Amino acid sequence: MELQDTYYNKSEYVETASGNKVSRQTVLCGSQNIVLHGKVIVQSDAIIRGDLANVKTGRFCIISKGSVIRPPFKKFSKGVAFFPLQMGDHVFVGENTVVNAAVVGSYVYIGKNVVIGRRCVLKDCCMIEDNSVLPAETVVPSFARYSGSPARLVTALPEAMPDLMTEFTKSYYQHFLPTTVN
Amino acid sequence: MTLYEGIALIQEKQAVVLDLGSEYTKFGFTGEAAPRCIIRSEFWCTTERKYKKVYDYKTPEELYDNLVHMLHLLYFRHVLVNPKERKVVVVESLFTPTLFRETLAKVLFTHYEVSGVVWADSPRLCALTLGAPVALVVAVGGREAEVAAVVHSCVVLHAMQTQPLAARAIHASLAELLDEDNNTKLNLPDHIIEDIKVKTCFVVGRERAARWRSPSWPAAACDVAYPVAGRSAIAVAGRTRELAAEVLFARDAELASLPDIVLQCIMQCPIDARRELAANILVTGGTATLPGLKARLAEELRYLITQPPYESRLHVREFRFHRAPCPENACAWAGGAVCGAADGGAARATPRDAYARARRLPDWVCLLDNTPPHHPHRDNLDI
Amino acid sequence: MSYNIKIQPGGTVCEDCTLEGDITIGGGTVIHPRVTIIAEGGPIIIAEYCIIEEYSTIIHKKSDKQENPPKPLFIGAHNVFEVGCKLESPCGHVGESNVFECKSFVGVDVKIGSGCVIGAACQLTAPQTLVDNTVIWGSEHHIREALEKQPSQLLQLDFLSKVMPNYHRLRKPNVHKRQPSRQSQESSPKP
Amino acid sequence: MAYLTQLDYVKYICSCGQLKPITSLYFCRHCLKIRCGFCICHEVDSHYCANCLENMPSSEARLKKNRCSSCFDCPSCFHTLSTRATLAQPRQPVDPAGGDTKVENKQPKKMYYLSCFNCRWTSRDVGIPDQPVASGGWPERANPFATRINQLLDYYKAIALQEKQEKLERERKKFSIRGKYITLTDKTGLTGAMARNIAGLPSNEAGSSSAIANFVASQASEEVEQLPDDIYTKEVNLKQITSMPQRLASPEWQPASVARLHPVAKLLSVKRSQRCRACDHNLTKPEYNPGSIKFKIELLAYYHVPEVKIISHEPVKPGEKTALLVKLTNPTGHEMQLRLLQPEDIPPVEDREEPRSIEKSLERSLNLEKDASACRAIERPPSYAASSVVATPVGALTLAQRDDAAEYDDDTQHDADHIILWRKSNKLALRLEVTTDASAADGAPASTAFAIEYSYRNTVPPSSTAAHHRDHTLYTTVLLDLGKVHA
Repeated sequence: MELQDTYYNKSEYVETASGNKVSRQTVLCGSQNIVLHGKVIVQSDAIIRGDLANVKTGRFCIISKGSVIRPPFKKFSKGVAFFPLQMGDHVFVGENTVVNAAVVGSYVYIGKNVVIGRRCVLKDCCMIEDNSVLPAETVVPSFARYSGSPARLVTALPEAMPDLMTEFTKSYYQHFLPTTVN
Repeated sequence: MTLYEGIALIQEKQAVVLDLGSEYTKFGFTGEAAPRCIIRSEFWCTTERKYKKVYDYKTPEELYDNLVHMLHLLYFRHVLVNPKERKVVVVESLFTPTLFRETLAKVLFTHYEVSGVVWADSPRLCALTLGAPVALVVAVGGREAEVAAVVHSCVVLHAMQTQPLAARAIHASLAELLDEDNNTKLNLPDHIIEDIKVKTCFVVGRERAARWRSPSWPAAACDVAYPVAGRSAIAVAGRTRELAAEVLFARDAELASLPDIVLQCIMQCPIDARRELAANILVTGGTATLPGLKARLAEELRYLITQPPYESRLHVREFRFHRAPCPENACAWAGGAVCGAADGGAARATPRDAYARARRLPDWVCLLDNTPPHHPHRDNLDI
Repeated sequence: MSYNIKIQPGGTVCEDCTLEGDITIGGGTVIHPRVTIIAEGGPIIIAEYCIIEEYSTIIHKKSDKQENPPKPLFIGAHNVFEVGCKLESPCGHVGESNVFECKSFVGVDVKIGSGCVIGAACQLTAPQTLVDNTVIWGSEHHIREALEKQPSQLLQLDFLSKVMPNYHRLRKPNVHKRQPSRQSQESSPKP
Repeated sequence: MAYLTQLDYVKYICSCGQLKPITSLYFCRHCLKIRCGFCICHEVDSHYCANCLENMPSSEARLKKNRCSSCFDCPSCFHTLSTRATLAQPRQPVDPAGGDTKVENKQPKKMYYLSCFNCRWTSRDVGIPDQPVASGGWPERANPFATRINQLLDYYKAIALQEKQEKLERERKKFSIRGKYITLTDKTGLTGAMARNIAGLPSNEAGSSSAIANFVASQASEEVEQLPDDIYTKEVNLKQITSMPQRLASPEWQPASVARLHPVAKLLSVKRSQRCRACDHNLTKPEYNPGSIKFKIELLAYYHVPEVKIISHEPVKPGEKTALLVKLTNPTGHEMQLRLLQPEDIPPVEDREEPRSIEKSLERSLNLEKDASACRAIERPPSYAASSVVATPVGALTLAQRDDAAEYDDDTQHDADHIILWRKSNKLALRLEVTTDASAADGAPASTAFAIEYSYRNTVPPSSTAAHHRDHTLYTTVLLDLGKVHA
């Protein structure tokens, strides 16, 4: 089925020069440490914790409502360091999902209500189904579809995953429209 | 000659051993002591979006698909070798339905293009792990208990016994007892029932079982509260823990309990093998690991032999038990691994071209295979 | 509902939080933005060195069989409430050094000892008691007993209490005399 | 993406008869046929560890039993274990008199142990000592049954050898009295020599029989494992007993107690390449690097076959006409001519295969055996039931080639045509009409099928036979799921 148009309140969103659409109802902590690489949508009540460490996303990412993007920490003998969180292009993060990963590759689909544990590495082209839990330090290889709590590999993804994700995020962006003001 | 054979042996890829049980599948290489994996006989079905059991099928096509998916999982997720041009030792029950065998052969030969298949029956393979000439193999697996006498590597076919007295029966009885304990219909999924069985249940002795049947119950073993996600803990009464497996030993007029079928198997064997068989019993199968099961079986056998109808017809007084050199649930598999390796690269396999010509498998129940060549009926058979 | 929020010195509490009722927050505790703490059924006392992350909810639920004056909900030291977890309790006591992982839920009839881990997305609703060092994980709520208590998060707290003031508007500590939390509760009885 | 999160509303019929969404189909450029995971041949391409993403050569993988040498899984919850470092406290010298040991012990030493971030299991739980190096060095356990199994192997190998030699001997001596018993035992297993051995007959070959002579058969005993005495009185601690998955994770040991759980070396994963069964050409071949998502060969239907998507449709009612909006996409780099047909109007395929070059037919005859059995056996007629019929437009449609730059100009062309709703570069929206059978029951699944005739330009570099034509007319059948029938 084709994606349907999603409408948003024009006054709620800020659109940047590079095409990012960011809701005003978000918590972007340490915004100087957050880089959204263009055509990224950040929906209401999302939290991005740039204060803990740098957060970088690629192009055409979708951060849905109520999700939390949070750089992970690691304990060392002398103290704690928060690691920067990097996200590739064409990443979808579903509603109410918590992302504590170290790296999220490109063409990654993360469903809703998912918990991505600390320092997880999601390689390019993988998918985490809704309501899954990835325990800390999980490595999700490419073309893997994970599901469950704790999440396990269920099946492989189609080889055309990069194109599918590109098309999905692009058309999501194209169908994410301001309500026409009368 | 030997030189060439040596080269052939090197070129021969290590064969795989497949034991597709109704609950668990054992898969690995010949010549190894343990299977590479023991997994549930189920796979992720993308169209139905759930795990599907291999044995859940209604049509031959569905079975074919199930087997294709299961073998794909085994080859590419667990054992990580190409199925093509590699031999397979299939461990099968002698009661495997023809449809299942034929479909499995079709999948292996045409879909996975294996170079040959050794069809080996589990009683003989179990006996192989002992090295003893005579063995009575009592296999208590997922669906059925099978008793087969193996005398000098031949199964006494007419004496084979089978009854649906295995894990499934225990699970059903356990589910019923749990419903009683908790005063509700619990409808627990299979894997939780299995987990409760594995963690709490055991088989009581003969005497104690008799006391449970009498009006004065013994003091039960400790109750257990089994926690389950999303609801209050399930009460597992001590009585339930003790009696869940009693279904295997419940006797009725048909004499179809587990010890009964063991004795019946011995009774139907040639008279000169009976004493030897009774002295060489091997209890295998996953259910045999249930604590106390072997002890109870021994006790029952020793008692029943003094009772009618056996006391007058069976003159064996001694029952001895073997221990297989492998875990009970992988015994037939280990036999397959030994057989496949010892055979010089599974030389006794049905090669693919032979299958392509015949398009059927030899089967012990089929008249084509068990009619001697000069038997008068032979000419009347079709092919 | 009365608002009586006491933050002891050394507590780091973001302004972007919903705090309702009689709440005491111990020194060294860090409360991230978008946290909800509601003390509707009685006071909530959070001891020292706890971490409460975004979208966590701690509710002291009203209940019918409540004593009068209501007993406080006491949360021991070194507890970690990860993103999106929810703790509901009519009254009682949560031990020390527990970890409530992301999106976990602890219902009203659950008693929690010390050193426990409630795994991500685990929903504990049935009445139960978790003995010390219990670890629960997965959708099937597998349970095991850890060998030792969960390590403390003092190093992380150290970092957070240094970094957070640079980026967030914080609520100022308003109890200047350092008191053990029990006493602070007594000194301000509920009206 | 909708392909991953939604049900498969649009299914194509593979040449083997399976119904699959376009994303799980392949397109063989040599046979010009659609293939799917079911009818192609999968092959192991390379082994790698999914955790550390290290490649392992296949020979090494075989040697290490397909297990990674540096990554371990938790035996309790099967999550990957992490290596954690601790500073070992300088041990207090046990003997205060030993003054010289003090100096060595002063140095705090880094020690490593394995720990699970999911269930908090650690290698210390089961008493595995901490290791001085970060990776490897973890104690390995030997299979308790390995020696006995090896004895058995030697024994049966010796018997098999002996049997073979006997047979040779017989043939040399022209003993051709192969009675039916010998053939019987030959067929049924390792019996010939074994029976002889058991019967106490001397074996003729002294050399090979040392293994036979030394072999001790398993001894049966009167005793069987009894229940432990305290079973009726002991409290059950569920946390101390392993579950079935925990036991089966290590098939060799299958520990029943939590205290005997050991880290499980992580199983490797494989990259697969896929091959067309009919022509043996690769359909997909991944790059060697485990982290790479690129393919050396990637013949996906998604890149070669026109894609059909449902935009929307009216509820299907029995005996009525409903509108159906579909989108067609041309994924290829060439202009495509399309025509919609009824599925039964596809011309039979066999006719077109007749004119064949000599080489090809020769090639064919060489793998005749394979062709005949393997491919045919897998194919089966597609089974689907369409409740509704699409009115297929008569004319041909032209779809422009894919153009990656075109996404920037947004204006869609709205055709005046009553069938074509709009076009936009290589995409086209069609308004179709679906007629549903009047007898369709309420709540029954509604579906419809149509065939597409499309032109395809083969870009395979022309082989030595120049007579290869480049343009083809191909057919495919599409099945559309229209929800349920609403009476």
